[in-house]
Amino acid sequence: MNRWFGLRCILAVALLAVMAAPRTAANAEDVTLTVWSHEADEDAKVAFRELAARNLEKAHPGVTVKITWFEKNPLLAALKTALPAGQGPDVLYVEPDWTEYVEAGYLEPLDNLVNWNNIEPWARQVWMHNGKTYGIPQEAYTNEIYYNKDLLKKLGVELPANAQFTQAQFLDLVKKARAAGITPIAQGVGDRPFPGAYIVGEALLRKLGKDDYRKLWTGKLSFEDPRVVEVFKWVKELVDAGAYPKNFMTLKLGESHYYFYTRPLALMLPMGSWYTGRAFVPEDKGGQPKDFPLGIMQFPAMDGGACNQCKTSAIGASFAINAASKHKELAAQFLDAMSTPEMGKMWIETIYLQTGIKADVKQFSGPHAAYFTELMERQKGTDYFIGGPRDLVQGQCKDSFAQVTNSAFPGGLLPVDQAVKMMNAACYKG
Amino acid sequence: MAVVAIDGLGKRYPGSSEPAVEDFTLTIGDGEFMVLLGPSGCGKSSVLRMIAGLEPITTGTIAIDGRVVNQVPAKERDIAMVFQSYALYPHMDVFNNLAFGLRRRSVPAAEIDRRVRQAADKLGLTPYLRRKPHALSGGQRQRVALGRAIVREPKVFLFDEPLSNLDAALRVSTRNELIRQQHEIGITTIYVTHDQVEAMTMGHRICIMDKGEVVQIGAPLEVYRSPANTFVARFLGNPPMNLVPIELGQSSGRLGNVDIPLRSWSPRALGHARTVLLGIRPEDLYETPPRPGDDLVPIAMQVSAVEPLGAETLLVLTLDDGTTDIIARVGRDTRLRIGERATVLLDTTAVHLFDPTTTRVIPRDLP
Amino acid sequence: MLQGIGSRGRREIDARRAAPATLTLFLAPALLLYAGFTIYPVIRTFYNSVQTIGPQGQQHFVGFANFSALLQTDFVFWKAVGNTALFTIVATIADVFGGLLLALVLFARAPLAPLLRIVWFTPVLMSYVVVGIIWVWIYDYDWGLANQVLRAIGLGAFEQSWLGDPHTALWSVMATHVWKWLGFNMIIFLAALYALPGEVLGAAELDNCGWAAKLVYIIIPMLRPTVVNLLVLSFIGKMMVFDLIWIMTGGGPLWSTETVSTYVYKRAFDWNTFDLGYPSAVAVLWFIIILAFIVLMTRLLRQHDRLEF
Amino acid sequence: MWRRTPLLLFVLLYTVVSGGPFIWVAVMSVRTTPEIFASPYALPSRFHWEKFVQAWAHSNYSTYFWNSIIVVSTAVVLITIFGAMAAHCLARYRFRGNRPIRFLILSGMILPPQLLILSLFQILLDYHLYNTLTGLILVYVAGHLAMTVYILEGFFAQIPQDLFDAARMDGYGDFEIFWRITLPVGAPALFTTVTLNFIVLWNEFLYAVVLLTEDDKRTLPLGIMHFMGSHQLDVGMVATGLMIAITPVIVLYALFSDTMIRGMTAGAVR
Repeated sequence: MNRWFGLRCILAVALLAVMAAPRTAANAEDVTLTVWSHEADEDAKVAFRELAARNLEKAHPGVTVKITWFEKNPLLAALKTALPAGQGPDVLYVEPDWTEYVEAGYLEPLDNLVNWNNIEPWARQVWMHNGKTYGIPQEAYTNEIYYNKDLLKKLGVELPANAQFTQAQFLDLVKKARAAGITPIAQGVGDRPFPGAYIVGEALLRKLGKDDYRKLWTGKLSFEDPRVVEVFKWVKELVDAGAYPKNFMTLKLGESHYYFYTRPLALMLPMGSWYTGRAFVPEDKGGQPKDFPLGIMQFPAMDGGACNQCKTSAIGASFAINAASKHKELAAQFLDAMSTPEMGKMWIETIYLQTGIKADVKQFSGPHAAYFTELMERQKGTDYFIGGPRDLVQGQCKDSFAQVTNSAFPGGLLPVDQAVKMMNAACYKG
Repeated sequence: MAVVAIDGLGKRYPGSSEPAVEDFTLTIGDGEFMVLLGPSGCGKSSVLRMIAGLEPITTGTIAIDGRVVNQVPAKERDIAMVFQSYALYPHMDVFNNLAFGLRRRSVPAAEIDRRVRQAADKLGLTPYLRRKPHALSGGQRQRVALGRAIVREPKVFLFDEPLSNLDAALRVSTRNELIRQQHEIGITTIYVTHDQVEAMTMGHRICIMDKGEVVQIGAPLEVYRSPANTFVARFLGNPPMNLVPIELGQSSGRLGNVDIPLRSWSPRALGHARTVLLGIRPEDLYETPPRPGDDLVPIAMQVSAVEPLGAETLLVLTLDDGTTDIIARVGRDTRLRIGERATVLLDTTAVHLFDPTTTRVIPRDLP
Repeated sequence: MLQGIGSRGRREIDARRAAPATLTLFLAPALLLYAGFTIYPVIRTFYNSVQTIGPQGQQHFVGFANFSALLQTDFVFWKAVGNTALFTIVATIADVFGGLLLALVLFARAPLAPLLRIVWFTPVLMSYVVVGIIWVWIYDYDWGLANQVLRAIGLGAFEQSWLGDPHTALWSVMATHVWKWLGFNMIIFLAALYALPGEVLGAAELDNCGWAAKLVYIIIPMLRPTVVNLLVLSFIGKMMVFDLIWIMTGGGPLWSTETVSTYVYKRAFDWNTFDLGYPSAVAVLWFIIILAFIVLMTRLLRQHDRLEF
Repeated sequence: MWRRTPLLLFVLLYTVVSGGPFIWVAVMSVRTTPEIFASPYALPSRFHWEKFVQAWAHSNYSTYFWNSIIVVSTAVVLITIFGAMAAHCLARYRFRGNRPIRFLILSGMILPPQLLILSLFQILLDYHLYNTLTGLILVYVAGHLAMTVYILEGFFAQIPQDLFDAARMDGYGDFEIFWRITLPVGAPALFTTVTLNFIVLWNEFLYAVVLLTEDDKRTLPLGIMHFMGSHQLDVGMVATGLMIAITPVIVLYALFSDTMIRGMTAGAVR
């Protein structure tokens, strides 16, 4: 030890003391309703739910609503450990593909607890299992292809009146874009198990129709069905034509947005209509540039498709009540507080996204009114398939969906026959 | 100041068939410097560790000042020990190394300071009191280890080969230092070593051990002069005593082609033995007669090596049978060369005889 | 369990023994915590592994069904075992000997060594989350540093989708893991090098021994205990590699970076199931494999090299 | 001098490789996300120091920081003391049960924590320690004891028995010997375990996320996750958060790396 040692120690202690500022003590409350919610990073959704919490507190003096914000993976880890032990929050964020929560009996049936008059019946349907409803839908979305109108014009291609290219036209478009040095589809699977499957999934839906499509993902239809193979072959052509960026495998969801609308720009971005959650934030937070020529097109029509007007519509963010909660009534009131028509309107106006809450959007206005109008335009005449593939697949099949359909196949790592074989091995039970 | 009485001490380690120490009996007088000497593995360190209280005793007793301490833990025996490795506390400076043992014994701080400084002064360690052991030379570390024992002012000092990690020159000076210190302080000391020079120069008495047993106890020169068996004979002295088998005749033995008169032994002492071992130390063979007299027997042998050591010269001589070597220590001005034939004079009064089977000495019984 | 041999008095006298009360006091805090927060959960895990745990904690004994499924049909598990083994062996060796190399460079009086000691250690201080994010960017095909450097020095032909290609993904993650931990091994080796007795190196100097010879014949043999123990520590660390892979590739593409740890986590938290039985079985089987491996290694080595930092 | 050129080149290269990413993060911490996306490797055009204020004030960072300090320092102190006690006992004394206990503790090193967490959670509930810093601390301590005992036991076994014998003869009992001999002489190994445990726990994430559910109890790694959303990766703020978390560690390391290495070597037993 030299003579500076003491000085160093003092410096070290001072550093820690300065950084560790005193923390505020929490005060005791009468009743605290605990809520665990995902989407900590989406300011608009945070504001939305916190507002509902404050509204409830105003209506019930002595009640405190405490929302803990998580990211998705941490939330899952916390829930999967807390619930089996009879713990966890009173109200929890859920998504419709989390069926295991229902099966395990961790969610309280909501049929007699909440006010269903404010909820769209089709959205409620998503959460119905054996005649009981387990979640209150909040966020709804449809799968769309977002595109850059200027770039499309630059390629000299006109969008058909119904906003839907044919299978061949779409392939041609991809080839043209690639030839012009433009990435056709900005998509990446670096941090999500589904974006790479948008094209193939929607194509399968249109080709097979709703019933066979459901059968495919629930193991009742073989992937070796000629229609399925045809779709895979077409997608393989897209992939070989360079539809996806070179860094497809590692590109993250947020980065793919940025890729699409800021740098280096891409022609298309297939995405759920929750696209807005990322794009409609200030530009300096990584949002879409102000004058970006955003357009929406339908997924391409398949040759001999059974249902080319079909489209995936799904429920995203939903909320449920923990079956072990001691404040179920209060929890239900919080769910209601999030689901009023006023809140529904606020959802659309601030988040620019569909919702399962009944809300009047006819007088809709705001900085992104044109966008929302176009989105509504694309819904006309649509036949919805409710729920995405990930809501339907289970276990090994879910893993293979993530690894093969979402990633390796569109990433160009697998030929058609191998991809089909791997999916069949994991999913087909017939 | 204490008398250490060891009676019938035995030690057997679990899992070992041979006892490490067997029937060890020894009394060390008050203020005596006792050396335990023996080759490595002879059990001398086990004895020391049993005295220290670091090893349990299998059989027998150890008593200090009449009190049996078999069941007394080390920390209550009031014994200080200097380890071969010194065992200095690497994280403490010299002062604290010296003071460590006193602190535990609730000696007042001022007294600790006084005793440590006094010891340091005596050992020439005063300039190094604030140094850590790793910054000291080997000799200085050794002195710290010694000082640590001294400041304790214990009843008994134990030394476990304390000089074996020092180089030759330092070993000699430290040895003298140790002798002086022990003489001044006069504390009962038990000193373990395998080095016969240390044993000879330091001990009031030497206790020679072999294979866990005491072989001989006595004052250094006494042991040197009259070894109890061939082991002691060869262990003490450098080069060691020559041992040559000889055929016994009538009151003489035949070494090569020379008769060695054995007048001091009666036929009864020699018994029925036909062959005995003749022991003669190298310094008892002469190139030129040291004195007049008829007790010097000339023997002619081949010189097979000459080792001049400066003060003296060692000759390796080979008997005419061609197999037996005898070492003689002669004057430094010898002119003998390898291959020459030399005649050396054997001092028959210095001859020892040993029984070849028991290895015990055959004592002289005639004047 | 803590019985010594012999009477109470004897124990106090033996330097290598202590009274049961003393032993208990020394071991109790660690053992109690360990029993409560490690052994007990482990036992629960072992118990879980022969169960299917259904809704609301109802458990069904399924015997070794989980294990036979694991052994017979679970190709992902075996792929994960293979990946983990490769990762563990290669990264451990690279980590330890790379760390030795760095320590030797600093020991050879590289300029600015005190500064470098800090700079080279910074990766150790960063959390996996951040290391993962940064390296995903570095490996990015388009604008990642790795490919940009390759292009800049005219090796554009070697550009890769480092994490996107099953052939390079595992190696790329491995490189990042090694990068993160090299500094730690370096510091330990550096301390061990400074602790080498100066005389030994000096003597080698006199013998006109070159640097390479000094390294091979003197330094490495003397650092043997450090090497062995860092190998063990590193081995255990790599064997459980999770965070970095989870962040960088999530086990993909095509399970090429799936390790046992990521697979266990996936089966426990990422599949649509609350069944803890199967993931417990995976963990138990893995534990048994590792234990067997370690016992085998100790049998083979049979030496008592212990830590000396 | 030319002989050293390859060495110097290597030093330069590795310095860039090892320090580069950190410098990159440091630079990004004062740039905004759009700036970073526009040009990832550019130097800051303007220093956005206000991002630090923003992270500190708006994102509850002071609380996270304080929690991290409490949890990590308590856990490291406990691990070190308990681990050293057990290691001392296993290395120093012969007793029946020594080997089984050693085996039991050391085999804990090879358990994947991803799995233990499930039963750990339930056990913490039983003990009423769920969602408390105490619970997290205990889990950290138990989880890192094995490795610590392993490192320390190996080192302690190398301390010559003579030192202990000497202390015993100097009149010290078992606990004083542990405190006055084993701990100071074992300082190099203790430095190692403290450093390792501190770094690992300071960045620990999995246990913290599952065992703590209140924002006021969260630790720093969870705070950084705050900026790594599912939709928005606010790179700039992630970098800022990282700098806040990492700076104290680096400063501590810079202040003490010297002492640390000297401690590791000076106390070494020869």
